[in-house]
Amino acid sequence: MASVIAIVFLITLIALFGIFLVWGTAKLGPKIKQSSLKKSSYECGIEVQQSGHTKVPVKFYLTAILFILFDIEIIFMYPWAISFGDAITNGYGAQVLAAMGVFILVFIIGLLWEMKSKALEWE
Amino acid sequence: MNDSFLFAVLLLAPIFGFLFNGLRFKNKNYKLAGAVASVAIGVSFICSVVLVIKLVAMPEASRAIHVHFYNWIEVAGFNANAAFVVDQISAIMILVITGVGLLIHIFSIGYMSHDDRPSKYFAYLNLFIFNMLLLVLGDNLLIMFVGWEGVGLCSYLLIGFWFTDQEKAAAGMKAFIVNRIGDAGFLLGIFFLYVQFSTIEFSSLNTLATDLAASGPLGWSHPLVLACICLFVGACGKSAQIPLYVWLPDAMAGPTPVSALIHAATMVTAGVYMIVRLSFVYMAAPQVMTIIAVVGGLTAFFAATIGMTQWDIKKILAYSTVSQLGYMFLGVGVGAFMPAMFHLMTHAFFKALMFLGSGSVIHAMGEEQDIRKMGALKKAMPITSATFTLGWLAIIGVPGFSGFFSKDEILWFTYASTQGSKWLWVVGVLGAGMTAFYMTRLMCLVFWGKSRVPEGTHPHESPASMTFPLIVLGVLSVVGGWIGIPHVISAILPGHPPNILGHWLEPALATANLITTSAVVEWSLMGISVSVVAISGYFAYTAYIVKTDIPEKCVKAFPRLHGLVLNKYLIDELYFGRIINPLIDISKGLWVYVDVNFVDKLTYIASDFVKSIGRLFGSLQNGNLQQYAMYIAIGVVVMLSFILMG
Amino acid sequence: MGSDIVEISINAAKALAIFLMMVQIVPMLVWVERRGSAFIQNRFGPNRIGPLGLMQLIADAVKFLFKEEFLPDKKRRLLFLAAPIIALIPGAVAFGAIPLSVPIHVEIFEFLGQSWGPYRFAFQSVELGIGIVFVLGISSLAAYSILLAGWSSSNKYSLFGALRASAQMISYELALGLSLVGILLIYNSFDFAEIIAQQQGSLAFQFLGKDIVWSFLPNWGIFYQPLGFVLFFVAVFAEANRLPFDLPEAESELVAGYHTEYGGFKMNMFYIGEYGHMLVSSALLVTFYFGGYNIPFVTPDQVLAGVESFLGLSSTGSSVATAFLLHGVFLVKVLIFLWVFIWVRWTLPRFRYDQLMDLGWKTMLPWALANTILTAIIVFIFRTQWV
Amino acid sequence: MLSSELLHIGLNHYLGLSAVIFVIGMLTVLLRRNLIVMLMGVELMLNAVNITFVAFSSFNQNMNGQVMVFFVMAIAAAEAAVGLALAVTIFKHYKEIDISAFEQLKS
Amino acid sequence: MEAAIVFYGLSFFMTVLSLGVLFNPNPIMSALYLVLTMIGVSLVFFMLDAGFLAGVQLIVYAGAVLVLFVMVIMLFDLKREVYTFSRGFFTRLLKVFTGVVFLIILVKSFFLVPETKELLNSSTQMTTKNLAGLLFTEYIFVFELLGLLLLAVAIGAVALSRIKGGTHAE
Repeated sequence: MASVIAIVFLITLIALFGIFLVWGTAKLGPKIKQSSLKKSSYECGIEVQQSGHTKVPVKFYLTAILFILFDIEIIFMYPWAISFGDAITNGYGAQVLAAMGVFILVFIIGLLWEMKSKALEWE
Repeated sequence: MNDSFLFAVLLLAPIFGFLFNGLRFKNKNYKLAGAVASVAIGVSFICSVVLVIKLVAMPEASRAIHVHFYNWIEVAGFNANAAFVVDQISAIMILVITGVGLLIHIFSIGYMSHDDRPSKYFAYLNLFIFNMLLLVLGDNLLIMFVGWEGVGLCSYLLIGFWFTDQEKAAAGMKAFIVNRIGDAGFLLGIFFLYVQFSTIEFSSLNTLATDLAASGPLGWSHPLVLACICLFVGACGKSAQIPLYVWLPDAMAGPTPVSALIHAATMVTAGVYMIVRLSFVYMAAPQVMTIIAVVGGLTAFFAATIGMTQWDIKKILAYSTVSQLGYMFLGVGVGAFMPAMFHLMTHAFFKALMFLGSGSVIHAMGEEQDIRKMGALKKAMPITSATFTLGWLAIIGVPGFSGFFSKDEILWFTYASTQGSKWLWVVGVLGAGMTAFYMTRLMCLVFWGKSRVPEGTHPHESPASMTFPLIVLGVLSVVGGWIGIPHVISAILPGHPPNILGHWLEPALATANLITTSAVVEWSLMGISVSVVAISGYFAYTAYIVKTDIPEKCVKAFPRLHGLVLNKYLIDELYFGRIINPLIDISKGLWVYVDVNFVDKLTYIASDFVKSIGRLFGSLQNGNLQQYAMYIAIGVVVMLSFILMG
Repeated sequence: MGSDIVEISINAAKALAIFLMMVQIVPMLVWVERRGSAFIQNRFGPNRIGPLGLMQLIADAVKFLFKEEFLPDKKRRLLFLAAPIIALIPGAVAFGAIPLSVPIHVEIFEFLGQSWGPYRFAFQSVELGIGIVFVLGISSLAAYSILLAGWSSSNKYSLFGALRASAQMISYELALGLSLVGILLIYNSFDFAEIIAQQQGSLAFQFLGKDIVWSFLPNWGIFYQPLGFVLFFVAVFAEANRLPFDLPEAESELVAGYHTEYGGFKMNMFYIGEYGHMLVSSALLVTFYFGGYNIPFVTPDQVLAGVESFLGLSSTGSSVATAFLLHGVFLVKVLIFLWVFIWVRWTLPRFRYDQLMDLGWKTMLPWALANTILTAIIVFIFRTQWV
Repeated sequence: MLSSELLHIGLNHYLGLSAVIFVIGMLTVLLRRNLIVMLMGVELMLNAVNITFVAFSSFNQNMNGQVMVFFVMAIAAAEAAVGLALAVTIFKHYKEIDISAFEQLKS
Repeated sequence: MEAAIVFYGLSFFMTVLSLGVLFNPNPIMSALYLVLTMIGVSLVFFMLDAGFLAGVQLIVYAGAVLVLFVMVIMLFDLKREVYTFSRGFFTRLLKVFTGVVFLIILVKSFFLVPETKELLNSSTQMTTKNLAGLLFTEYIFVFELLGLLLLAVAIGAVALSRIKGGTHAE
């Protein structure tokens, strides 16, 4: 319970600091006249061509999906890593290793497939 | 060869014939179909002969071959098993059936040569023989009933053979329905017997009946009496007696050999055979016997009167069959079981002969059946006319021929038996006279006299395959009588030929006790009947050959009576008017009010209800994802609330 | 935060101090970076204001405060302002979880007529049983600030920059996580303090039952996990978007990446976030692979004993002294790594984006997996009593 | 008057919290028209379930609850991944993400 | 005493945030509210002494899944929605009503739970090592299956992304 209070205290502290800074710059900075030019996005001075609906490459969301899946497989390894030492001392190190071997094998298959299928080929 | 093998072959040969022909209905090759059918019947004829020989070899007391194939129905006490028995009575019957059947099969090969469905015809014919054998050989009433129904079916199929013709199909229907009415009676009879004796085997029935009879007379409401009455109704249906005879004249619509086989030799005699089979049961119910005798006598007299006025050759023969059957029932009614069987056999021979003869005449005359367009066929068809004459002599009862011995025996028993009465004898004699009259009339108009054949047709003698059976039957109708010569005649004949048939049947049948009379009375009765026959024969001869105007004068003398008789006493119209039409009206009324309005409405209501529910639930599925989620949520909530509440 | 007022206040002060320390390090790093890059490029760097240009930092800070605001149109303003704040949070919170030194033990003492019980203050703002997982979790939140910055500045190029930066961060987070598995296999604990405790004295491990001691090497993580160290080192660079991997917001590429639209102090806040992330990474490197606040070959207890005998202070005083001494050691190690960060930035050229992603997915990840498998097998062989 | 029962945080408090979050998640799924927000609703419901699991496991000192949470997280992540992949394909086809767009599966 | 404050504060915040997820017309904002809720959930796990799970929650949900959500929302460039809630006032009412009844039922059912012991703070059994021990003894089969599941989802997701329209959404 103590750690929760500490975390919450820390986060609120940082958030307040951030808000203070942003508030500060807003207050201290010169009053701004919102003109259309200022509001437009900065394109190195070149005239802004708002090209309507931008063609957003789908590739990014695929990376995110693969990231989720492999991240979970990594997280499945954490408890194994932690308890591997104790497992060995208690004698069933071999079985645990074998089980984990199978899991890692599946992980490798996923990885190989993903590489071969050129899912993450960046143009 | 053991008995069961013989029986199996006897019964299954016709079945094989039926199957062989039955499976190739469309085949037009009548020679092959006819040959196969005849061979099948021939085989069963040989089997029956062998059986009879074995039977003869057996000691007199227990003359019966019993075969048990399997127990067919075994339900709580009631058991009917597929068992067959050949004893003295059924021996005669199977000989007649297969023998006459074989001859008729051979005859019909020639007769059906022009027909386009010969194999179908022969298939039905074989099936008929099989069913008739079942009826005759069955050792219990149920097997007999199966045969009884089968025979009815085959008669329907064969009568309505040319069903394309509306009228012939109607005749088939009529025969079948009337038979069904009779069969219903037969069935009730079986039930009553079962109620009384809780068994349906003939042997046990007869023994139980005799014990019952010994214990005194039975009242009208006694099951046995009721059984006899119902069985008699069945017999009337099948053997065309007074109330239920209407189908036989119309049954002439079928091919002539059919009429010969079914409506002369075999089927119609089934009723007589049944009563003879249950002779002891009937002896136990004398009052029923008198009813049978009276009905038999009336039918004989009544049918004979109609026979006199008919112009169609086959109709005349049909009515003569009805009257002859009437004689058999008269005989049975007075307790003359043996003479009835004897008359049955002889009748089978000469009536089959006459039918086949008329068949060949019609065949020759190009399907012409009206005797007014025939005449003087003696010269054109010598064999047919010769054999026909033999049959004529037999039927009118000329001494020496088979008809005389059997009919006379029946008349003697009618007079002499305690059951019989003088009046019945008188009716019998008059019947015999009228039979003589219309048969002679037939002979004069068809064979003798002037030829009234129209120019187009040239009668010619039928081929050998048709005349051969005629000859054989001719011989039989003559010889048939000699095996049952009454003792009074045999006494005066040289060598005293014994009454073979009498001895043969005596152990198996009950016999009426005759009042003792001297031989003189018997001779005088015989003399009276012969003289009546002679007079009416001569009268007919003169009316139709010598002075041909007599018939017109008679008709003018009694115009209304003649009209009435000509139209068969309007019996058919009576039946239609009183029974059939009202029945149709009632059913039509029921159909309109009950069925259409009530039952249909009900079904429509039910179907509309279901359709509306379907539509209601259909709207639930409108593709909206969230609605489905909502239904799930509601479901969960309801379920949980039940769990919590419950 | 403790039971009574003293403990709470000290803990709060401690948390504030550590946060300020992190915030102060950032301008100092900026100064070091500008001076260092100048030194590498054989030029002077800022030396006008104050000795060696130290005051330059304060000047920049004030300048940023007074800069004019450029804000996008109404509907995305909230997210636009939130992004820099979110950039701050991961770095600071993660740093709070890392133990900077040995916990301080204070005996009972009299103060204002009341005796205050023995205290134990952990030398970190948040003391957690599961250090590693928490730090990883918090650092994975950094991606949000980039995404929001890119999204809310309604500039097509900044959106692309944000997507690219977050994709890069994500893929290297995988390699980071996997390399950590090696550490866990060796030390079998999530808690930083335990890991550092196991790195005391000189290199010693059992092999087939015999204990081998290599006294010439300190008992640091790097010798157990050399490949793990390399992978971790590279992954951390990518996480912090530091140079070889800073393509998404590099000046020469897509304008200025996701923080093109930001001016003034908000831009600075992004830098604070970035440097904070760098600080956390180097702290992790030191904790896992270089023995944290341990002086090589010497265990903290020996240090405590030495200080007591040498300075003769009371027990609390000595534990405070040792804590700060070890903290100093820890800071030295961290500064070394910070210098390495800066040093690398001004030496290595930038990766092209597809090379960068391929490196992440096709080389780093497989190597990390290989490292895990290797460590697992070695640990299995070394630890089971085969005899 | 803060009754002691309210102050002392028991199991029911956590269950209450998870129930509230679950219902909010359910309502998001039921009410929101945007497919992605519906998926978020599902995530909310799953997290509520996780809270119950952990609450029961820590109050009954039994690790099974936590293992279950571990698996639920894995499956929830997999589900989200597939769900969003599908959402993208739907978006490509229908050009809009509102569920009223794809109601073809109707009787 | 402070546990109650923290718990009530946290649960209040979490309900407010999840309501934000529900009612905010702007999907990007509802996604961010969801991130904060996830952080709240991880804090609840901390309070329940499930430290490891809190960390994993942060990594998996806050760090990975919701990044995907935000990325997909950006991909579709979803602006503020004109119709946020489903059509039909009565159906909405029915849905809310079902939700409320469901809540009541849940709360009622909590009191059927037998009285539980005091929350022991970080007792010995509740460590991640025991979790791992349990994982490898009792749930080994599920463990392997999940590996396969993740593989399958990876292949599926890649296949889905390759469907018509190639890699770029118009």
